[in-house]
Amino acid sequence: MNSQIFHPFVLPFVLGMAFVLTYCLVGLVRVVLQLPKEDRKKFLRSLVTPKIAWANIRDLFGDCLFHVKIWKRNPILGYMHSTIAFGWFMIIVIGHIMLFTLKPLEGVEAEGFARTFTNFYYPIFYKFFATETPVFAFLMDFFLLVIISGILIAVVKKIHSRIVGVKRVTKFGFADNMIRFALWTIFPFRLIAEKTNIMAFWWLYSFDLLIFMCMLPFTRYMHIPTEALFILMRHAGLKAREPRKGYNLAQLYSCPSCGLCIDACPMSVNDKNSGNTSAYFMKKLRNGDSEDAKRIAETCLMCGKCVMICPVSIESCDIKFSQRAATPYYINSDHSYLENVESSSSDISTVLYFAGCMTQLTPIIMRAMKQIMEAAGEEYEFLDKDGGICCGRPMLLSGKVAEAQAMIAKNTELIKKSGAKKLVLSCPICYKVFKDEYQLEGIEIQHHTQYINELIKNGKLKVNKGNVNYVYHDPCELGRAFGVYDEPREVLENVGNLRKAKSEKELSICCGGSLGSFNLTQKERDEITNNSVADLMFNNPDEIVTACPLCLKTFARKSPVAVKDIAEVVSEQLTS
Amino acid sequence: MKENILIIGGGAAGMEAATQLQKMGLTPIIVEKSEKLGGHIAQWDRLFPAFHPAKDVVDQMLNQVKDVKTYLNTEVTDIQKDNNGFHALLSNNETIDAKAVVLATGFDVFKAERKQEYGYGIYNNVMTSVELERFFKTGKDARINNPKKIGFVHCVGARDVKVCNTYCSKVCCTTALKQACEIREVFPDAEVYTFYMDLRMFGPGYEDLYLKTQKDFDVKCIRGRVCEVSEDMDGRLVIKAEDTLFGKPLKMTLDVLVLMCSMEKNKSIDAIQAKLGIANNSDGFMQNKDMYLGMNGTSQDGVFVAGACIAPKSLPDTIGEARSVATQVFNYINR
Amino acid sequence: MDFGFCLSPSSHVKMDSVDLTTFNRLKETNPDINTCIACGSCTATCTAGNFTEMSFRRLLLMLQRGKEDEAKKMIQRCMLCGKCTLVCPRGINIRKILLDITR
Amino acid sequence: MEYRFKGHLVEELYKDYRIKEGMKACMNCGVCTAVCPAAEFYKYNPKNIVNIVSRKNEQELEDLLKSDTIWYCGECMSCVTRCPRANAPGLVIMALRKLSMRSGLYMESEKGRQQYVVVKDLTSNILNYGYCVYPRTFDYETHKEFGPVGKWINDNLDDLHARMGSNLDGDGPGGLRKIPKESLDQLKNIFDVTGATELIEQVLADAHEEAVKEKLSDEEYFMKVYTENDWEKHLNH
Amino acid sequence: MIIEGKQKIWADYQKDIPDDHYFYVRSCIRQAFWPGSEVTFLDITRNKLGKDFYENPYHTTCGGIAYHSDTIPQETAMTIIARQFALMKESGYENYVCSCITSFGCYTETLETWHEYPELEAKIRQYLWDSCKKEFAKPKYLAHASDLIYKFRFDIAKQMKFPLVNVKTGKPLKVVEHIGCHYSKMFPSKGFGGAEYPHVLVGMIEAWGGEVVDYPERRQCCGFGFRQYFIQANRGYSESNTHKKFESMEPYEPDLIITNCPGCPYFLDRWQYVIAEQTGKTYGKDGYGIPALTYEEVAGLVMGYDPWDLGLQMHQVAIEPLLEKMGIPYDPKKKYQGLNGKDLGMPHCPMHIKSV
Repeated sequence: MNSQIFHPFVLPFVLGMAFVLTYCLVGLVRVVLQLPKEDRKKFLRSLVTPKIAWANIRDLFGDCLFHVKIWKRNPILGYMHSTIAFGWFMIIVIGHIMLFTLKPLEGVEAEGFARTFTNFYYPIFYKFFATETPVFAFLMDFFLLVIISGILIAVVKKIHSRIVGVKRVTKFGFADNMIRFALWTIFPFRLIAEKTNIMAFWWLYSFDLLIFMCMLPFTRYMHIPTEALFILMRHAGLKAREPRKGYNLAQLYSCPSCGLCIDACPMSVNDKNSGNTSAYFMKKLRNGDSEDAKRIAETCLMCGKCVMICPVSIESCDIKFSQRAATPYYINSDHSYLENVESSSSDISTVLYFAGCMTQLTPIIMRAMKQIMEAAGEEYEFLDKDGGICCGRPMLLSGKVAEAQAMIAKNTELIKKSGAKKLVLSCPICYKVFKDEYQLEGIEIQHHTQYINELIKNGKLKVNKGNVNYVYHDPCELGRAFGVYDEPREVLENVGNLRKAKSEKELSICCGGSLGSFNLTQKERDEITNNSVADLMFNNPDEIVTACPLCLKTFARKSPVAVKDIAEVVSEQLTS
Repeated sequence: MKENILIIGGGAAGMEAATQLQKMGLTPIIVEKSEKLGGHIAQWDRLFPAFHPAKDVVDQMLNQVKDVKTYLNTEVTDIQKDNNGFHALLSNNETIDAKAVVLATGFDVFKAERKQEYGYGIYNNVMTSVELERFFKTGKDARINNPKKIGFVHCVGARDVKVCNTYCSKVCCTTALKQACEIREVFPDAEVYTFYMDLRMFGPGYEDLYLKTQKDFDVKCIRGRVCEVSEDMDGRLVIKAEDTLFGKPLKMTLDVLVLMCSMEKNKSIDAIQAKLGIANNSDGFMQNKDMYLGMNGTSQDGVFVAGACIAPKSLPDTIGEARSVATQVFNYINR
Repeated sequence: MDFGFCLSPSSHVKMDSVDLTTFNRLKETNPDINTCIACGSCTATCTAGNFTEMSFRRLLLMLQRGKEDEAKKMIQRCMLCGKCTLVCPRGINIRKILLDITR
Repeated sequence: MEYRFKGHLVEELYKDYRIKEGMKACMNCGVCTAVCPAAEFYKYNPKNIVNIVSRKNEQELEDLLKSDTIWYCGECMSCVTRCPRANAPGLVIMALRKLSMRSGLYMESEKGRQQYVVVKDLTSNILNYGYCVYPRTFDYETHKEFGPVGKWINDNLDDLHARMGSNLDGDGPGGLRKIPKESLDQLKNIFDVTGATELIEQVLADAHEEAVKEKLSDEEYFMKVYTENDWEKHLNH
Repeated sequence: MIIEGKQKIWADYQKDIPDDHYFYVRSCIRQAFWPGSEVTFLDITRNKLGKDFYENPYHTTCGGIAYHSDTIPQETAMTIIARQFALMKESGYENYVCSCITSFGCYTETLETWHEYPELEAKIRQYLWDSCKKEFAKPKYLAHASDLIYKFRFDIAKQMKFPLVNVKTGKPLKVVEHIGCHYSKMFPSKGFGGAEYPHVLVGMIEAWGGEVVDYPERRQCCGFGFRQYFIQANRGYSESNTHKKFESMEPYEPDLIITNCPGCPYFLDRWQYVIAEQTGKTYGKDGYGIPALTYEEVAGLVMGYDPWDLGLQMHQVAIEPLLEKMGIPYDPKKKYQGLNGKDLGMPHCPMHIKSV
């Protein structure tokens, strides 16, 4: 082999490596410094908390190297990602282990400082500089081939994504395409160089590494180093604050632009709107394109499906909230009139029902709830029979936290004053904010699906099992937000036959009516609704049942079959 | 069965009735007082709601009646009825014997000067919808001189006891919006306002026209009747109205004000109508038997009515009524 | 000299001098804004309107009649609950307009 | 609160000939408001008044009668010319004002309480002198807009009217002649017979009662009502 | 402006009234503020034109101002009017002319209401009998004094000495006409020219050589508003209305305003003074105001009456610039004199509007 400890072709790699390490170090310090003091403390403390540390290690391996989440969604993609990531990781690890077993070529063993320097690139180009032991050589070749097999899938995916089960892929610019090409070619060049020892390939291999590492900070591949940091921060329990700082910045750079969220997003039913999905949002915001990011943040339905599906577990909805909150808003809300709002409930009752704004528009739900509570012999009161105030969720969705707090405080006051033990909500929008934001110690908060299920289970409510075939739509803010999947289904099984939708539970498709979006036009919403209805109609149910007044109103516009609230369905099957 | 049917009026109703009667094997005779057939619609440029050229429709109608016996520049001066039918004396001293008479005498445009506070005929830049339509047709009107602000006033001579017309003239709302769009097409930089009390978009595609007027043509519709018009130093028009949706009085200066004049009954037929013993209804139009199955009949056996002589009416309604009158006449002749 | 009274300001909407900057800006991003037919559905359903004078159809008019300050004052009452958007027969994205006014 | 005609306001209002004459059916076209001088300078909209009256709602009518609103009209009758339904909002206002006074609800509003001033001034002029406006009771101090010339006129009233050919306080015909006692007596009889006296006495009594309540003399109360002006409240912004 | 359009309307709104033998009733406000006007009216009609205008000393106010200030019931006002009609009947007249526009409006309204509701007329008849033991007859013709000057405008023009022409430029004076609201706004057919383009004053201006100014707020009320003036707190309304009119007429630079209502010349005159004092603004040239005169004062001026006999010194706005324009000779010394040259002193000069 070659009798030297240095060759100029290592320089591109060394340069690239030095650059990327410096960049990452600076970036890390910056992100940590951007954290508010309390967050920083929390973060540092989490690193030494054993429980969190274990979770960190588990996820670092599971997510960063093995891509467990992608495996679950799509094994082919899982294979692709984990082969490249884990394979490469192994090559580096084994390379470094080999440093201790390598036999340097005769007479050219480096000493002292030179030794340290050579250690830097020896594992990368070891075949040029040293002879190896057969076991390691085999492992190195094996993982190299494993990587290349992953790359082959990537190439296929690029050429025709549907083969690997992906409908839409993220569209990239020149830089992203170039670094991807570099990534694809690194390993074949290395293989050829190692096997043939042709100088040109060593150079190509090294240059590819240079390109990859120099472009890495400016492309989506930055997610590789950032994700590790993000996992640590996430486990530390940090919260999204300013859109492009601290924890959010880590989230932004952790997004690999894999595009899984594009297919998941209900808006993608219209190709024009697939540009408004989270993948693009992250990209725009990462690149500092605030106008576009702002637009996307305000277009998003906030249904949470992208968050649920994200292999990196990025809380893109939270980042959108931060973006909304960061948008200047010149009006100082004046909700002083809230002082004079009175509750319509008079007596102390065990169950307090809060209809909320949307249910006021669907009085049929209120009537059904009344019938159900009467039939169950419950002692109940309506909090807002004559029109109450908003729960505050829409204000929060608009990023106006302080304004929302005014409403939350007023409702809290009214509820506490009522002396109720249980608060029942028929609107998941309300449910979400009551669960997340309200401080109602001692008062149980239930969505009416849970409440009705409980009434049936404990025998208070007697229902008939009819023979209507229902399909159940999971409202975003009930299902994905709180995992309330089983209660409504159990209820429906009690009153009729439950058929499956094409996409269920955490995969259910937003009805299109969500208050989360400001920008979507009626037409665009209708497209989403049509798509969602088609999904629900997959098994030809007789009726669509939902548990959200907004979903109810939205589906009713477009559905070929009757759309009902779960309370309405139950009230129809009460044993008289 | 070549019975004569006398049709008085050669506008849309008269022509369409004649066409249908001829196809039924009867002999319609049109007596038209003006020098050509076509009536008001022949003066029109485009039709609502889809801006269809009026000429298209009028030409088709004219073509259909080219073999119908027609008297132009002629009026019926006297009419008698006996057991053989009707005997009409024409202004050219000819006599026509007919088995039945169709009154298709249409409407007159409300004389805008009667609504004095709008200053038509006093302030230079106040014009009527008919004159604006003529501008669209000919491109000429001295009052329209690259205007920057144009206003339309609805219900001029309609829904107004002060001019003794309490009825709604039906077509003016749609016409106003049509013309508002058209004037924006001619003068894209102009601001166009309409002052309405109710926008009665009663027909197919009319509400779409309204939507288009608002959205595509950016015409500003203000709910409120214009109260008075005056002229300022520069000859521009100062108008006052209440923005009733806002609840405040409003004042603005316009370059041109277009008055959407209502339809009134064509009174030149009054003498003949009286001879036939047909009364007017409370709106001053001809009284038909009833509004439903007897809409073409009158109190006089053998005399039929169609079109805007009964009530203000759009062109499609008029054509429909003309066709229905033909059936009624046919049944009458074959009874 | 103090006469014990003085000239009153005119309440006329002076359409010749109304400043439409805000309205026109909104119109660019929300062309639907022109299509309001003042049916009052938004006002009738308004959660804040139950307690205050809040009325979106009126607010739109304020912007077109030179009462932008009043309009902005009225928006302060809004809870952004979105019922108005749901009931609008012209499909106007009212909540977005309300948010856009304030930006 | 207690007031006369409680529960019968609508009924009582519709007895007035001015309602019969001036209140047909409104179609909310707004021409009355557009031309109305009061709508320009006060928080006033004649169209809304006509609407309330046509709704015949007792509570709504009570609220109207005790508000400042009905007192803003200047009775120029410009609205009458224009109404396409031949309503006369100006006449409707007059009927409302009369009922507001007779019911006592006028005492609930600043502008309503002012009726004391006009009732006291104008009716005493009529009954004492036979004129609505009489120069000897037209005081410069309370009418500063009369101007320097007005002050000069008042200072030289007799000389000036003699110069102008008036017959000030004289017998027989002529300007500002003394109205014969016989005529004044007849005016008083007319007031008695037609209900004016009753109305006047009621207004004076209401005012006196209010003055006592506010611990003011009748004169002080008069000046308070005459000058009190919650200006901003009445403007139509 | 298309004058033919107006002429057509004027031709349509001509009312039929006789030109002689009238029962004349006075106006409260005019007697108090413009005494010269009624004197001049009677002098012109009786002495210059030889007509019969009878004044009964027993007639009183019609109560119109009190009625429109809502201080007396409608029945009271109608009974007072019925009493005046009874006096007319007793005096043997059947043509009734009043000097006041508010009166004219009340008389017209009363007659129209009686026509519509005969039971109300019967009730008033009873009231009049109960209170005064009188019976009335409705006048055959009802006129306003300005209707008669309008009717006599050409006769007056024949005796005209100083037409409404600027003697320096030879151009007609620009004259604003202001019609009392109650002249024809309630009953358009009762006024010469109707409600929108009344001819009653326009006819005079044209007959006497002036040029009529038609400005946007021509129809606007002067702002009297009855209770809106009589109560000090409300006067801002009144002033604001006049202010609006002046702002609208200002660009036309009118030389003169002519009115046919008792209150209007008072308000159009005195509010100019108040506006000037409060805002510093004057509407005439060189710090003067625009004179607002009654039609009799203008008729008197063109016929050559002495300005001080007409009572023009009782206006706050100085009349002298107008007299100069018309070339009317006047003796400034006599302006503030009483009978037989008695010195009555002089009003002091306001801050912002010239009074001499």
